[in-house]
Amino acid sequence: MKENKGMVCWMIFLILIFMGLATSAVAAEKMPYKIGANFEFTGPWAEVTKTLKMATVMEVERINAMGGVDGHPLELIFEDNGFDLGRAAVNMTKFTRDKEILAVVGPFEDNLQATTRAIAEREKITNIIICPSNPMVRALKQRWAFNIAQSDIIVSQKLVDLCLARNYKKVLVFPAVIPLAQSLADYFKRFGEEKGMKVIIAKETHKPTDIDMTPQLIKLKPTIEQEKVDAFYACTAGPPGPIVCKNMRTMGIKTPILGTHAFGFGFIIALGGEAMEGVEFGGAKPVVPDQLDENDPVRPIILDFDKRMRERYGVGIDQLAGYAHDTISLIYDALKRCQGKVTRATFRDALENTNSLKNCHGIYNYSPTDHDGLSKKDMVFIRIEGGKFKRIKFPGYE
Amino acid sequence: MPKNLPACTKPFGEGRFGGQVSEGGQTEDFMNFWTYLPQLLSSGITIGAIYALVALGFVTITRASQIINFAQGEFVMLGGVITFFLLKGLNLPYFLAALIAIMVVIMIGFLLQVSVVYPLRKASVLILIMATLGASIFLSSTSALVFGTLPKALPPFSGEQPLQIGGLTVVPQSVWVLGATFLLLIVLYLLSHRTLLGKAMEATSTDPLGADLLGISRNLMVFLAFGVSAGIGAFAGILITPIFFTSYNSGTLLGLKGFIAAVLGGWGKNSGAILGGFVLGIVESLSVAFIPSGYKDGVAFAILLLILYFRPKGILGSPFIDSRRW
Amino acid sequence: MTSLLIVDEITKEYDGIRALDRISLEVEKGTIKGLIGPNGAGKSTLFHLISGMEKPDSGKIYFKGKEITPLEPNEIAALGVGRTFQTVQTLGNMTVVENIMTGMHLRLKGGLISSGLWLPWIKRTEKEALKEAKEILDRLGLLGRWKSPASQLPLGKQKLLEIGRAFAMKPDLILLDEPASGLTPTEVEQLSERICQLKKDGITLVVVEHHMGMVMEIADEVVVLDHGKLIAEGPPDVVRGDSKMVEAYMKGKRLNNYR
Amino acid sequence: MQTKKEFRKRDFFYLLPLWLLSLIVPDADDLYSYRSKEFKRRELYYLGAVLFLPLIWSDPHFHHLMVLAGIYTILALGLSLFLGYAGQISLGHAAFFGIGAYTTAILTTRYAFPTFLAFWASAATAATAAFLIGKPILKLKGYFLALATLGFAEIFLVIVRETQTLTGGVIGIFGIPWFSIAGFSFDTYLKQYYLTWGVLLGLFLFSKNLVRSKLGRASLAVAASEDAAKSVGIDVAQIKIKVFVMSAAFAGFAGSLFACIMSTANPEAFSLGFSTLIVMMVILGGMGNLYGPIFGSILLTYLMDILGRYQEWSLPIYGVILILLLIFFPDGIGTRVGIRLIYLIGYWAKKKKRDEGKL
Repeated sequence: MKENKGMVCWMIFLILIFMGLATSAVAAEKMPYKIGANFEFTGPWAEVTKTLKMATVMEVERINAMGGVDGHPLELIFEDNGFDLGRAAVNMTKFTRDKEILAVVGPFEDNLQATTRAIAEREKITNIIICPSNPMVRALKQRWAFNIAQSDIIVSQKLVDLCLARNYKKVLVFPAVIPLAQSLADYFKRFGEEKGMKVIIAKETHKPTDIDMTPQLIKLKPTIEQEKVDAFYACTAGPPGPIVCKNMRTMGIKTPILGTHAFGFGFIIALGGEAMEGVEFGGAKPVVPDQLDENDPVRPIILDFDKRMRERYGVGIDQLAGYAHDTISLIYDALKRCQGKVTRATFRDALENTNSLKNCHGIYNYSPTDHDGLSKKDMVFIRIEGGKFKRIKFPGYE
Repeated sequence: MPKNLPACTKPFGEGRFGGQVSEGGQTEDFMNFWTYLPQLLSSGITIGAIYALVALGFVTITRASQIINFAQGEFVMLGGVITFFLLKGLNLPYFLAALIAIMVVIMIGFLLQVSVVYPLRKASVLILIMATLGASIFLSSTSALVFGTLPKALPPFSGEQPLQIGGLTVVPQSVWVLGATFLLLIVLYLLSHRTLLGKAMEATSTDPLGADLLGISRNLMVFLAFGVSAGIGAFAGILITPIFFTSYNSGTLLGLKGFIAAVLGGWGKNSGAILGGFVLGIVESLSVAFIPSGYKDGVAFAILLLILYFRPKGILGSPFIDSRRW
Repeated sequence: MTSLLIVDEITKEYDGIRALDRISLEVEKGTIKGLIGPNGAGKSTLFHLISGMEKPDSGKIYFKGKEITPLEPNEIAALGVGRTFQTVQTLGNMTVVENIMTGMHLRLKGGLISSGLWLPWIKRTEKEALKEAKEILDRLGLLGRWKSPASQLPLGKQKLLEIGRAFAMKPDLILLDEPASGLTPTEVEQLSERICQLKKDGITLVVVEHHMGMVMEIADEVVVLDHGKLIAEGPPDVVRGDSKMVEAYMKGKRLNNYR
Repeated sequence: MQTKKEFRKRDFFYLLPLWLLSLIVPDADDLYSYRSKEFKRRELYYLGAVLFLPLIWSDPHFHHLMVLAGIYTILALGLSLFLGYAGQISLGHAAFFGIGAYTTAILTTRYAFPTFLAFWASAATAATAAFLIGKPILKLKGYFLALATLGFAEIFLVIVRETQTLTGGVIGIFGIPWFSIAGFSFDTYLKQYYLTWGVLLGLFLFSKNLVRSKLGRASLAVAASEDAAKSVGIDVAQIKIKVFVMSAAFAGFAGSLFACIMSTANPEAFSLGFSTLIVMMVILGGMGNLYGPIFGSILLTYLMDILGRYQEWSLPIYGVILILLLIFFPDGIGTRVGIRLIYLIGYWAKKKKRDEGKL
C-alpha cells in the first residue's frame, strides 16, 4: 500500500520533469508556420480530398525535411467540413481564431467557397481555393482569396482552339446542372461564336447523379442529325461523362465527342471502357506527365513529383495532386519572400507578388488584378486512345 | 493577363441557359419522338426492373413486420461495390465474387436487424425511421471509407456489343436484368405462397399476436426477412452495376425510388412491387419527352404525392393500408 | 319530435355480417337508457354510428330534431353529444386537469396568434377554465391528483376522468360505453352514484353495460340487442321478465344469478 | 457500516456534477406538469447563461457555433411543436427552411428589400407553402406522412435547381446583406449571437404560451388519441394544419437568419440529410418538451464540430452515435437524464432522512 503510494508520487514527479523538458525542447526550436486545410473528407468529394491530402502531406514533409522555411517547419491542420455550409464556415472561424495559422486551403465545393471567402475577407486571412468552378465565386474581386486552377475561361478558349484545329464548325453542348459546366458552356459559346463557330447549347441537361442519359440523348439525336453537328461537347464532370459516352455509342451516334478538362482522370476511362475511345479535350499537363516537350519548363517538376508520388503511394499524379503540389509550393515560395516578420498580411502580399513560379500545372503569375495564376499556355490537347491519355499536337495551335 | 468577366457581372441565372437556349436545342416535334418511343420504352423498362427489385426488398420486410427499412438502398449499393472489390481487388471469378458479395450483404442485413431493429422493436415509427436512416448514413459512409467514393463499373455478364432488335438497340445486360427480375419474382412467389416460412412471415405481419399464439417467433421472422431483402438488394446491385455505375451514395435515391414503386404498385404485394417498378421506370423515362429533363427526379416524387393522396392503396390494392400504422 | 335522440331504421354491415339490422330507438330527454346484449350484439357499433365515428349503410339519426347522420364526429360533438370509450382513452400525455380542460375545448376561445401572445382575454379564459375544471374534478373526487399525469391513474379513476371530460363539454347527451367493465364492486357503486348525479344535472345518458345489476339499478329504460336485432325494450322490470331476452341473453339461466 | 459510508460518499460524488447538470438539462416533469405561467428558477439560470456566456467566454469560434446552434434550434423548436406535441412526422422541414432562405435572398438581392421585412416575408412564404401542401398531405399517418413530406422536400430541391432565372439554379445566390434593423447591422458573431438567441427567446415564449393554451392541449390530444380528440369536438385536421403552418413559419424565420448570416443560398444546404439532422435534434432533446430542441441542437452542433477533427471517419462515427443514442435514449437524452437526476436526488434525500431517523 505505502510502497505503491511512494511509487505513484515518484512516477508523477518524473512525468512532470519530462514534460518540463519536452516543453523547453519545443520552445527551443522555431515556431512552425501553420496552414489550415478545410476539406470535404466525407461526402461526394471524399476521393478527391484524399488525393489532395496525400499530396499536400508529402510536399510539406519534403519541405520540412529540407529544413522548412529558414528554420520554421510548415504544419498542416486538417478539418472535415462534411460537405456542409455551416460546418465549413465554423471551421473557417476556428482557423482564424488560431493566430499562428497564416492561410486556409479549401474548401473544394463551390457553394462552401463563397462563405469561406467572405469570412476570409472579413477576418483578413488568406484563403487559397483549389478549383473554384463557380463563376460567381471565382469572379468575386477579393483581396484575400487566391484561386489555383485553370479558370473556365482558358479551358473554354483551349477547347475552341481544339475545334478550330479539328475544323469543327458546329458543336452541340450537352451541359450538366453544375456551376462548372454551366459557366464552361457559356464561355465556350461566347468564344466559339467570336471565332465564327455555331455553338448550340441543348435545353436538355443532366444531373451529376443521373444514372442513365438515354432519354435526354434521344431528344438530342434529331438535333444532331438535322443540324449535322460536327462534334458533341459532353460538358460535365465526374461519372456522367462516361455514362454519356456509353449511351451515345449504345444508341449508335458516331459523332466525335469533346470533353472538359475534368475528363483527365484515370477512373473516367475505367468507367467508360471502349466507349471513351477518341474523346478529345484540353487538359492540364499533369494528365500526361511523360509526353511533355523536352524544353517544357515544368517537365522536370512534374516528372520529379510523379516519381515521388509513385514511390510513396504507388499511384501516379493527376490534376488534383498537381493542384495540391502547386498550393504548397506557392505557400513555400511566398513564405521565403516574406520580408521581416511573417504575418498574415505580409504573407498575403508576398503571395500576391508571386511571379513566374514554375509548378506542376504551369507558370503562376499573381497580381492585384489577377488571382487566377495560370494561362492558356499551360494546357495541352489530349485524346483518349487505347485506354490511355495521349497528347496530340496541331501545328499553329499550341 | 487582364480578364473580362461579363458572365460574372451578370445578375444570377439570367442569361444562363435558362434563357440563352438556341433554336435547335429542343425537339418539340413529336414526329421523331414517336420514332424513338421504343428506345425510350426499353430504357424505361430496364430502370423499371431495377426499381422493381429494390421495391421487392422493401415488401419482403414489410410482409414480415410492418417496418420500412430506409437502408434498403444501401444493400443495393453494397452488393455492387463489394462485388467490384472482390472482382478487381482479389481477382476472384465473377460468379464466385457475386455469390460472396450476396452472402456478405445478407450478413450485413442480419447484423442490421440484430443491432438496430431488434432493440427498437417496441419503439415508435419515428424512432425506427431515424434509426434506419442513421444505419444508411453509416453504411454508405463506411463503404466510402473502405472502397473509396469513385463510381464502380462491373463488366457486363455477356458482351459489350448492343443487340439490334428491329429499330431499337438494347444492351444485353438489360435482358439479363429483366430475366433475373422475373426469376426472382417467381422464387419469391413460391417462397411466400407455397412454403410454410412465407405464410409464417405473412402471419406475423398481419396478426402479430395470433402468430405468437401459434408459436411463430416474430423476431425470427423479421430476422429472416431482413436477410432475404438484403439478398435481393445485393442481387439488384450486382445486376445494375454493369449498366449504371454504382458509387457509395447512389443507394439513397435508388432506395427512395424503390419505395415509391412499392407504394405505387400496392404496398405489401410482390406483384404490386413489380408492377409499380415498371410503371415508375417507364413513366419516368417517357416524361422526359414532355418536360425538361431536369425535372426527371421530381416526377417520381410527384407521383408519390399523387398516389398517396388519391389512392394510398396503390394500383393493386394493399393488405396493410387498413392497419392503424399507415 | 319530443325525443332528444332518434335512431331510425339504421343498418350497418361489416363485409356481409349485419352488425345492426334496422334498429330504431328513441331516447327521451333527461332519462337514462340502458343498452344491453351479449358480445357482438352491435352495441358499440351503435355508439360509433351515433357519435359519427362510422357511417351507417342505411337509416338516419336525429339529434334535437336535426339529422346528424352525415356530420363529422367533431361536429356531432359540437351539437352536444359526449361519449366515453370501451377501452378507456384518457389523454395519457397530459395531466388530469388538462384532460378536463381539453373537454372544454369548444367552449374556450383563443386563436393561434392571440394565445401565442397570451393576450389578456386568453389569460382570463384560461384562469376561469382552470377553476371550473377543478370544480369538476372535485365532484368526481379526483381533485387530490389534479397535477399528476392521467396515465398514472388507476383504471377506475381513468374511467371517471373520461366521464368528467365528456361532462366538461356541457353536453345534452352522453354515451357511456361499458363504464363499469373491469371495476371493483365499490368502484361500481361510486360510478353509479356519479351517473345518477349527472342525470340530476339534466343530462341524458345512454349506457352500454354488461354489469346487469348496475344497469337495472340506474336505467329508466332498457334496450336489449342480440346479433344486431332489437329483441326487447322497456322498463327494467318488464325486460327482466321478457322470455326472448332471457333465452337470448341469459342462455336460459335464471336472471337473479346475475343480480 | 463501512459500506454504508461508502454509499453515502458515492452518492455525494454523483450529486455534485448531476446538480450542475440539472442547470443545463431540461426538467423531466416539464413533460407532464401543468404548464404554468410563472418562470421557475431553472429557467432564470438558462436565461442568465444565454445572456452572459458569450461575454464571459468571448471566443469567435464559440460565438459562431452558438449562432448556428441557435438557428437550428429555431427550426427544431418549430418542428418539435409538430413532432412532439401534435405527434406527426415530417422529414421535409429542410424545404421550409430553404423557402425561407430563398425568399430572403431573392427579396434582398433582387428587389433591395430591407432584411427586416424580408425576415417576416420569408416566414409568411413558408407558412403559405405549408398551408397549401399540408391540406392534402396531413391526412396521412406514420410512414406515409414521413415519405410524403420527404417527397415534397425533394420536389422543392428540383424546382430550385431548375428555375435558374429566379433562384440562380445550382449556382445559387450570393452577396446577401447582413441582417440589419434601422441601420444597425449585425456584422460580428457576437451581435449575430444576440440576434439569433433573441429571436429564439421570443419564439420560445410564443410556443410556451401556445402549448399551455387551448391549441396546445388540442394538439396533445390529437397526438394521444384522435378518437378521443374528436369525441370532445376537436377538429383534428384543422389542428394539424395549424401546427404544421406554425412550425413552417418558424422554419422560415430560421432560414431567413441562415441566409443573412451565411450570405449565400444554394440548394445543397437543404437536402434530406439536413431534415434528418433537425429531426434528430428534436428526438435527442426529448419530444413533447420545449427545452428538448435547444438541448438537442446545441449537442448535435457541437458533436459535428468535434467530429470534424476525425477527417474521413467523421461520418461513420456520426452514424454510429445516432443509432446508439436512439437505442439508449429513445425518448431523448434530456428527459432521460432529468428523470435519473430527480430519482437520484429523491433517493439521496430519503436515505439522508432515514439515516437521521436512525441516529
